[in-house]
Amino acid sequence: MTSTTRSNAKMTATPATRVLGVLAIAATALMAVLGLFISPADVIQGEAVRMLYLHVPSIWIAYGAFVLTSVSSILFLRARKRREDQGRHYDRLAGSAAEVGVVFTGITLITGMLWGKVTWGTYWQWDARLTTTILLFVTYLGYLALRRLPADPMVRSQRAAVMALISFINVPIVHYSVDWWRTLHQKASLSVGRRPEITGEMYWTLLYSTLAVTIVATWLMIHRYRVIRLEELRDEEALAALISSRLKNDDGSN
Amino acid sequence: MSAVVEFEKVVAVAGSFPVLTGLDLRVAQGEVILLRGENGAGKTSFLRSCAGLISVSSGDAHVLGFDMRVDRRAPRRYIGLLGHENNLYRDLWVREHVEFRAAAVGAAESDTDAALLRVGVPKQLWSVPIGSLSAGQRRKVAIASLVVGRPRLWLLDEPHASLDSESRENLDVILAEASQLGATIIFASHESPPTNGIASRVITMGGGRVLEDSGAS
Amino acid sequence: MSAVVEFEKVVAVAGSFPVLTGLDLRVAQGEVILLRGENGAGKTSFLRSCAGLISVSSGDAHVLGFDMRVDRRAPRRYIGLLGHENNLYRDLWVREHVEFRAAAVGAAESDTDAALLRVGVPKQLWSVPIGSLSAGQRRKVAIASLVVGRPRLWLLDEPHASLDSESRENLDVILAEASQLGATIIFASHESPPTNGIASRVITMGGGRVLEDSGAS
Amino acid sequence: MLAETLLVVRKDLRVEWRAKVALGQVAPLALLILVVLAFALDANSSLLELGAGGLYWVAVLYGGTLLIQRSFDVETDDGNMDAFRMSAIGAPSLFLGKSLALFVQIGLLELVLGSGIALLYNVRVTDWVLLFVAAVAGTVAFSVCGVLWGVMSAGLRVRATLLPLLLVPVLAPILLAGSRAFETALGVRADAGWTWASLMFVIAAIHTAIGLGAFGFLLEEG
Amino acid sequence: MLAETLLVVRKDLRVEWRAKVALGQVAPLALLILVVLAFALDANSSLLELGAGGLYWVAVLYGGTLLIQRSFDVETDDGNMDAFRMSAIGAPSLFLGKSLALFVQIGLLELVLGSGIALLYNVRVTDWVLLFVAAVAGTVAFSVCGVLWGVMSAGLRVRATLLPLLLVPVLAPILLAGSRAFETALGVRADAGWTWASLMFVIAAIHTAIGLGAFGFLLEEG
Ligand code: HEM
Ligand SMILES: Nc1ncnc2c1ncn2[C@@H]1O[C@H](COP(=O)(O)OP(=O)(O)OP(=O)(O)O)[C@@H](O)[C@H]1O
Ligand SMILES: Nc1ncnc2c1ncn2[C@@H]1O[C@H](COP(=O)(O)OP(=O)(O)OP(=O)(O)O)[C@@H](O)[C@H]1O
Ligand SMILES: [Mg+2]
Ligand SMILES: [Mg+2]
Repeated sequence: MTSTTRSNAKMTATPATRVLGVLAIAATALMAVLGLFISPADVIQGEAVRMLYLHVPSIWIAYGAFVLTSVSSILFLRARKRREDQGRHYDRLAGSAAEVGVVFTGITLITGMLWGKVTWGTYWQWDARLTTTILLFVTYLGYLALRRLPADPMVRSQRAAVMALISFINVPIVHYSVDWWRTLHQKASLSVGRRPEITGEMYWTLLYSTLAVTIVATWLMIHRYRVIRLEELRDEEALAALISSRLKNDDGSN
Repeated sequence: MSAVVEFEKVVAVAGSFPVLTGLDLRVAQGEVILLRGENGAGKTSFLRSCAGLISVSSGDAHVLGFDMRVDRRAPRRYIGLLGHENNLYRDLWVREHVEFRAAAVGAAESDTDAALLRVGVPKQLWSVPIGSLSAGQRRKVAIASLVVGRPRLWLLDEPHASLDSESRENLDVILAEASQLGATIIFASHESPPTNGIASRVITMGGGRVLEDSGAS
Repeated sequence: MSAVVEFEKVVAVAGSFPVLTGLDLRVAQGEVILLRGENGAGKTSFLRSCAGLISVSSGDAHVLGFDMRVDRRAPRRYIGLLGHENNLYRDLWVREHVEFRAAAVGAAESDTDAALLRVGVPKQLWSVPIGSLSAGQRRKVAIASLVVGRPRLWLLDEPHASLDSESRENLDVILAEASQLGATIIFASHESPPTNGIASRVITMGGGRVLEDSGAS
Repeated sequence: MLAETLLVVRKDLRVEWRAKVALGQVAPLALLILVVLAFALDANSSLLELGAGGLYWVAVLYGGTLLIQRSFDVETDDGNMDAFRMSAIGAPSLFLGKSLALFVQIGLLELVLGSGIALLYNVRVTDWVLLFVAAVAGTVAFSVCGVLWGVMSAGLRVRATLLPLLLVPVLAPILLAGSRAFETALGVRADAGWTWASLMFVIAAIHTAIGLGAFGFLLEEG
Repeated sequence: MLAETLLVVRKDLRVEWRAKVALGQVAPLALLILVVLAFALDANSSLLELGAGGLYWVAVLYGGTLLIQRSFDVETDDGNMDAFRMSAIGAPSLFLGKSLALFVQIGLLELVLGSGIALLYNVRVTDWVLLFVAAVAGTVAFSVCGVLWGVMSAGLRVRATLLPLLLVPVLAPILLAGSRAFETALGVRADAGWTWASLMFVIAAIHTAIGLGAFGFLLEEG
């Protein structure tokens, strides 16, 4: 760690991310206006359909975050193959992406439950998509728990990387669950090679919300990455202090 | 003589505690090194980091020519480690256990019997489950499992603990023979008075570093 | 002097193996006894049967005046046992552990600190989880847990194992003091050369019986 | 005796506090089991409502077994059973202390599980008093049985698998009674839930009596 | 590599043979679980017939978790994990060897369970081939996942409870797929059972690939 990055890293914000932050706030505001007022109510679902603009982009962002986690885990594993202490930044990236992914999966779950209360009359149904989503949520919670277990940092990162790869299996299962099982939940409305089932303002609002949520997620991720790096620096400094205190105790009994 | 263990300013961390705090040591092939030092001095930690079981967080560590920061699994096949615990499958019978350890390193079946006899495990114990052995008998089985592998580097953590006096002497002979055949031996011991016996060099550790080195070059 | 341990032709069986094969021994109050013998001689088994952890299958056994064939739980509150293992709760912190053992025998809280200091566990280890201690440090915590109980009969199985030389001497002092205050001590050890040190009598076991008794009356 | 009992309780809870097994690992696991069971039964939601009481107790059985296991893992690790046997604390206090500590832990587990079920299985409670009494009765019964069998298997090899094998048949009647009592409390069955709840108390009382009287012998190994 | 793998398999099965855990304890336990589930669901026999496939896999999940646990108890007891790490046997062989040994043990467990279900729940098989293929696929997937997670949690404290917590979410998809495939094979559902069976193979294949590649450094503790 060079001295310049060390001094930079003392803060989690840089001019660029401040701009990003402002952008995120603006985008969210616009999204609220679009979602709540401009876009029309659904023929069948009425006003409840507005939940869509948070529910769906959130899970897409979560998918994206989990993809990022997996990719950076692979990169981390490749880097550490060359030398054991390499690739730390990939590991941090994987961790922060997973955190963001879990948060947004949580948002999908919550909005889904609220939505369900309105349209199905209950918060929870034992539906394939709902169940697989909660499994996805729990699996990545487990991943985050593994990252927090006290262990050698390198070893912890390696294990976490492998767990990230395994956990990713759940993502396609969630996505395709509506096709594989008979479910109450909506079928995929936007899917590769299929014509979108919703149109017009709803379609554009959805796309725009996705963009807005992406900006928010990116901002979050960058900050989480920096916080993790700061934590690592703090640990390194604490360690250096401990070593020198052990060295001073020259009688050897720590 | 080539260096078997070459540690330079090695720092190693367990939990958040620095168990090695900048350890410098060079061990040449064929040396027999006695590690001494207070409880908590870092002897076990040093032995385990030589075996690659503790990762080196800063400094430079080479064991048997392998860079431990690149791949700490690489040198293991040439290393025999005896820790405070015996690492025995307690459900297996004595002979089965040593046989398994022998087969793992590709030793012949006859080596098993030879090793058991060499270490002094009497034949009537060979088909007793390890779980019902006495403390010293288990230790001997663990040593036999080590002997059978003919390691190039022996790392022994208080190998004499719970052995009776005859077996202690016997173990010293075994170690002396191994070193004559070119093996390098590092063992920790609290035996007092410091019977350097077979040791060609005594290293005193403290606070995760080397405090004294009888053979400092 | 009254007999603290009185074994007559004691036979004890573990699994289907006779670990004690007709052991005769009388230990008087205040004696400090060193048990010696080969691995598998039956030292551990003897100590455990004194503590009532192994049942006597024939012969006559009395410990601290209690007939072990009637109630082998009775004498335990007056006995401190240190086995090959340390019997520590590894999740607890050092001080919490000793505190618990102290409270169990009704000792005062201040005794805990006194015992820890007496045995030589440095203060900075008191709130470290036992699981992260070194082998010798754990042994010391186990000894402190024993000291705090002020037992009338101490049964120690290789108490010196994995202690550094300073702590060994310290332990010997502790034992000598305890015996001066009237406690009886029986400890097994393989230390060579046989530094009888504090022992007032040396008993050599073999094959589950007493082979030699330096203080045979 | 009370002081000794509390000493054991405090020690056990402190170990739990340091290691955070009950809350950190067993409770989430039990919740997961609920999810898995629901899905294994293919999300037939009317079935889930009917079966919620039973599934609750299945999850408690699973989580409880793990907690019992853990409670004796702590006592057998590092040859600790010797110290447990040698302890100056009287056997009845050891029994009561460990049971109480288990009661607290299983109780916490049940709180988590109960909230989980309420949320996931969409149940409606018609008789809160019965529900509460039945839960307490079942928890007491689980705890005392657990300690009794835990200590019996403590000296033996491969306890990890032996303990559940011994425990499950003993806990099964409690599970059965608990399920029926809960079904009444949840209004899906008109049966006499109170009879079932009292049955659990009887089971608990018998085991407590046995434990108080016989724990001393049960402690011995050989 | 084959020789090394077989060496590990032989050792694991020999330990099992000496201790008789899988057959002597886990299998009866899993049978008991079947009975308990039947209790909890109040022996509504039509429900049991419908749910037999799911309950079978729940029991396998439970018993399998215990076997996985045991397989790594053996490796961690007496500081054994050090020897496991130091072993001259290559990591892929260790992985394959332990997986194979687990496969055999879980397979035996399933034989016992299968007979038990057939007897207790009164099921009728309509597609034996699918049943067999699905069982094999599920067993492979369970074994390789188990070894992967077993070794990951091996260095950590309180494995007894941590391991199931990590395992269950990973095994849950296998359980789901197994249940659906069995339901098709038992003729209670027209769904594409073969798709489910192949899903299990895919999961098994992914885990095997990860295991072969990553077992070496998963072994490390720190
Ligand atoms: C807790 C309850 C719910 C959860 C966990 C949940 C989960 C999900 C997930 C994971 C997706 C993303 C699918 C994909 O593209 O891979 C999704 C999409 C969607 N959900 Fe939900 N959902 C829930 C409740 C609801 C409810 C009640 C409704 C409305 C009736 C609903 C409507 C939708 C719609 C319209 C989509 C977009 C489908 C698509 O374009 O793929 N969801 N939900
Ligand atoms: N996680 C941890 N937290 C705090 N301290 C730790 C941790 N792990 C190890 N230690 C400390 O690091 C030191 C490790 O010493 P090590 O086991 O190497 O000693 P040793 O020289 O082998 O001692 P012994 O002679 O007692 O075997 C001990 O002082 C121990 O208390
Ligand atoms: N179940 C059993 N089956 C067969 N032999 C057994 C069984 N249990 C104990 N033994 C044997 O009984 C003897 C018990 O010895 P014990 O542990 O008392 O020896 P010790 O004198 O303490 O030895 P050490 O110095 O090695 O600690 C050993 O030879 C052991 O092999
Ligand atoms: Mg040590
Ligand atoms: Mg002994």
